[in-house]
Amino acid sequence: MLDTAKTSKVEFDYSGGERLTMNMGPQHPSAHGVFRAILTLEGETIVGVDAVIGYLHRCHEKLSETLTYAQYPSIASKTDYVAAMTSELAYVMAAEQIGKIEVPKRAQYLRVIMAELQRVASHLLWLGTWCMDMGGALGGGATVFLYCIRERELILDLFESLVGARLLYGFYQVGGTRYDIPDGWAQKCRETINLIDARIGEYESLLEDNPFFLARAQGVGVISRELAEDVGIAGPLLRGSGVNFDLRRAAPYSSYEDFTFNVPVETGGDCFARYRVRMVEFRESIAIVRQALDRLPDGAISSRPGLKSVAQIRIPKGEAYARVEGPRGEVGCYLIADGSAKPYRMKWRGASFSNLAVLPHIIPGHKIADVVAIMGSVDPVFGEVDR
Amino acid sequence: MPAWLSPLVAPFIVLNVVIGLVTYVTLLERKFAARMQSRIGPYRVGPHGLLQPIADALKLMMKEDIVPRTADRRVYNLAPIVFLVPCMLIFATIPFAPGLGVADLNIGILFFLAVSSMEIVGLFMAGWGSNNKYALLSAMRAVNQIISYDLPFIFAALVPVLLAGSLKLSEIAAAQQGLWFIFYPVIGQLAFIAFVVSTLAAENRVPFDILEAESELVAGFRVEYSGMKFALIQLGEYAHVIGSSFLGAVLFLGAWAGPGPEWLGPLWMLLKAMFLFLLITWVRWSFVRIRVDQILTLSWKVLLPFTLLLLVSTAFVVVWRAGV
Amino acid sequence: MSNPVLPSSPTAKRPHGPEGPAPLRSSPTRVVSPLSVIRAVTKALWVTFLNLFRKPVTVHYPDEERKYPDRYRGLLALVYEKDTGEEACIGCRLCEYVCPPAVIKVEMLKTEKRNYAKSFSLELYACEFCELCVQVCPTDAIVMMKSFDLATADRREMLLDKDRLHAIGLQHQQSWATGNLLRAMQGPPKMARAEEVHAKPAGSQA
Amino acid sequence: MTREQAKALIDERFSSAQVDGDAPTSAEATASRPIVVTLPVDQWTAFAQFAKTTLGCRFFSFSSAVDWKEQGLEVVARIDNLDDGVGVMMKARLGPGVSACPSLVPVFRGAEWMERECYDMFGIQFEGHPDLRRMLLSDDWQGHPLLKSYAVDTPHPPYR
Repeated sequence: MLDTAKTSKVEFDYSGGERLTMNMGPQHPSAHGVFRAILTLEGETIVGVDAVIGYLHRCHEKLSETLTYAQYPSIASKTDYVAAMTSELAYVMAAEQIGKIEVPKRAQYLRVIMAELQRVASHLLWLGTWCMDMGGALGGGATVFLYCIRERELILDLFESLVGARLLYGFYQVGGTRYDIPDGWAQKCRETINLIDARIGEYESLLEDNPFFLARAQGVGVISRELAEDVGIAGPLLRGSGVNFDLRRAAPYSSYEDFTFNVPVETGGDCFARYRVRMVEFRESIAIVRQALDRLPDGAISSRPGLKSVAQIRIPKGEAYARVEGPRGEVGCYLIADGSAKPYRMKWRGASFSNLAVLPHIIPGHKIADVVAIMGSVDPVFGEVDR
Repeated sequence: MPAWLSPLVAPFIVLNVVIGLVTYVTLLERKFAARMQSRIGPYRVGPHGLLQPIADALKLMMKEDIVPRTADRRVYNLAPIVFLVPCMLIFATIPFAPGLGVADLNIGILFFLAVSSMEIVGLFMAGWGSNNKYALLSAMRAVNQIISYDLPFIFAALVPVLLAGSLKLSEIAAAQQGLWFIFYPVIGQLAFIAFVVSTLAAENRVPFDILEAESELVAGFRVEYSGMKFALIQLGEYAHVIGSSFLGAVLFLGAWAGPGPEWLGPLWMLLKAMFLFLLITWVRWSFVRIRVDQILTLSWKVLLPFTLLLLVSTAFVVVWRAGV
Repeated sequence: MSNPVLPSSPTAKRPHGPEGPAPLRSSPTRVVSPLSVIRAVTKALWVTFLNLFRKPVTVHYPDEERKYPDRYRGLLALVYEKDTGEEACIGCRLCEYVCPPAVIKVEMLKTEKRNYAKSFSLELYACEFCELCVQVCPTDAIVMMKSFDLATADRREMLLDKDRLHAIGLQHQQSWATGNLLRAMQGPPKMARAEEVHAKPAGSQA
Repeated sequence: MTREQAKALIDERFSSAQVDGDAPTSAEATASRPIVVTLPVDQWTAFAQFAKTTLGCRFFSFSSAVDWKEQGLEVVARIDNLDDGVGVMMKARLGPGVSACPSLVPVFRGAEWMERECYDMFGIQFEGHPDLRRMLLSDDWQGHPLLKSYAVDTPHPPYR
């Protein structure tokens, strides 16, 4: 294995039949954040990968030991900043599981609506950046990227009118949610998701059986079912490799059992299978949001009084592992509480950390252009990888 | 006008017209692409961004010209010029109007094709000279791609030559008065598609632009260039694209034929070339780039046999038409 | 097989994981026949062509201002009380304790009638706009404005002191959220269970 | 393979393991709650192998550690049987002052990065790990941040 110290000074040696060590990242345009892959090349084919991460490490786990249960939810969204709504949910549910705090029905429905809207927004960003990586910033990829961003802005407008912020919300609170939907929001939300439903049809006709796209996506970056489970990848990657597992169906939380939706599974395991899984997930999430909006019950949005001071929420001694089905897979929060206002230990299971761990196993044998396509289809978010 | 001056006047005028055209074509492309992506494109510099190309040119001229310490100095400095000269030479034989043109050689199209494949030398010099891994990889890719696409480009360009029966571009244009070669029953359309596809590949436009594939090789062979050298390479690339679209206009769209009085010829010629250019831009902003090995397989296994077959069949058709 | 297996022959076989061929696919592989190529290419081109006639979505920022929703979390500011016109802040330091990045620093000034804030500093460059300070403020002193443009060339200008905060308060339009409204929206559970539907938004705060 | 069968198998095969210390809460919660197994350290890899083969827990969710100050470090790992929805939370106390633990990499390849992060944050030496170096922090970093002894950045006057 190449140890990082030695590879810092990297030169050519033209002794024929030699291997070129090339550095992809950390400022590489298609690195999806700050990630450095040291590729060993033979011509165009890659024979070895050493991934260097940790550029965005803020030690969320130490931070959570210094912040109270009231403060940390708005910081939890900084782990997976592309899907802030789902990452906060894991922390809040873990605390509620330990403290056995009951969440009112309306708050559960609000959480489902926001999580599914966030999944659509996050998948839109995935599709845009993936096509941009494969198509080039001055080419067809940028067209799909701008379409996706145009639609994602509509969802961010919804979140902005609900919470006031566009990316990191702090919408959750132990015991329920901090905000209720303003009047007229539900109607605007229905219009937005109808528009997005139509626009997704447009993207599919732009990409679906487009020979150039198929040539880049089919048969590239195949993850076998056994490797998928062994490394612990989750979400669309797992379902793309043939494992029928979705937390919303296997261990329903926050009243997901009230909604009917089907879980897409592809057995291909390659980039195209993951693409197909996510495109179906777009429509499933929109269906869930419609059902949740139609059956949104009235009542309180939090089972605890409004937050008045920093140490107001105290959780009794205990531990719990809460899991949420984020857009990138299982986001888990393993929380140990010692009865005070601050948790004793919090382990954050980021979905992208395990998803990224599969790269060194599947990249060898591909070309450089494939690395970009595989990275895009794995869709890592480096806030969640480096925590 | 003194005798020694007259041969210089026409090339001087054409050169300046081309440079002016190239700068404003970049603006046209950016505006057109922006509208396709539901945004606006350059808007701030001048009314509706009309002065943007001039601003870009001035900016590039003022930019500091950095030469990497480990670069192979002579090759690095010579590369942009060697790349630019062929791209400008291709305008020599293009007839803009019946009499208007720098040099109407009787081997017009042969000259065009020969010169346009010279640019690969400048490109590889740029890739090699800048002593940068990304540049070297992209230069190697460039050599593969352009060489493998020159042949289909030549065969597709030869189909109108067969139909018109002469290499002289003005005669080809004259032969199309009645019927533009693109409307020639079957052969015209197929040859036009082959021509467009191989033009896309010869100038590394998307979906074949693996040369400066930003997501993998950052900026390809131009990565170490800055300032005026970068502008020269950019100028050369766009000049090549416009040259090919002019050639396409002459070969397939009946150069200056068009309704209206005679003197409107050059305008029609310009409009047709711009239509072809927008077609290339339209394709550029709708497709994803494909991998190196797929490009090469497409060229050798699909495009080359197809254009060869097309050429032979046109020959038969011409002989059969002449015979009957 | 911990680190990646380096394929023996340089010309690596068809690129799929070192685990051997992938299982069969459920969605049929899209075979690329000439006809499907033409159809797909025209369909893709049609989409971009269609978009040529849609209105661009760009907002010309400095000239046109985007319409902000009324719960917008913008700049922080201190306000004066409606009736007496005094400063609303009583220096109780609740916001200082609740602020996750600890950017607020308050010192209390005790007087007999009521307390004031002697000094109030807020480091805007480290603030995360999470609105917890607005939520815990008992006297609705600190609120958020509907604007974000406080770009400065010098970081030290972002260290806002009390009168700068008051100035911002007068300059921009205040967004909807204040401490009492937020706490009322979250609704005390007892109230919700006693009555059946909506908790009264008025100051029913116990 | 329901939850009860798995618990029975564990009791019978690993007598020294303590299963499910805390009392079960509402029925619905137990269904998705994992089986918590506290093991002695030397059976760590053996139990993982047993869980993967007989219990069918092939999905490796995560592995981490907890610093209990004087009682020493504790290693935690979570593996799941996706088809039957059974989750197993493995725990092992390393004892005060001990910071060595057998590695799970021979059983689960996903453990490679997780254990490198554990070493980076807690300083636990995993025997049998192919390439144990720091995962998130730079190679020349001193100390292991997540230990309780590692000083936290105490609240401070506006230093910026």
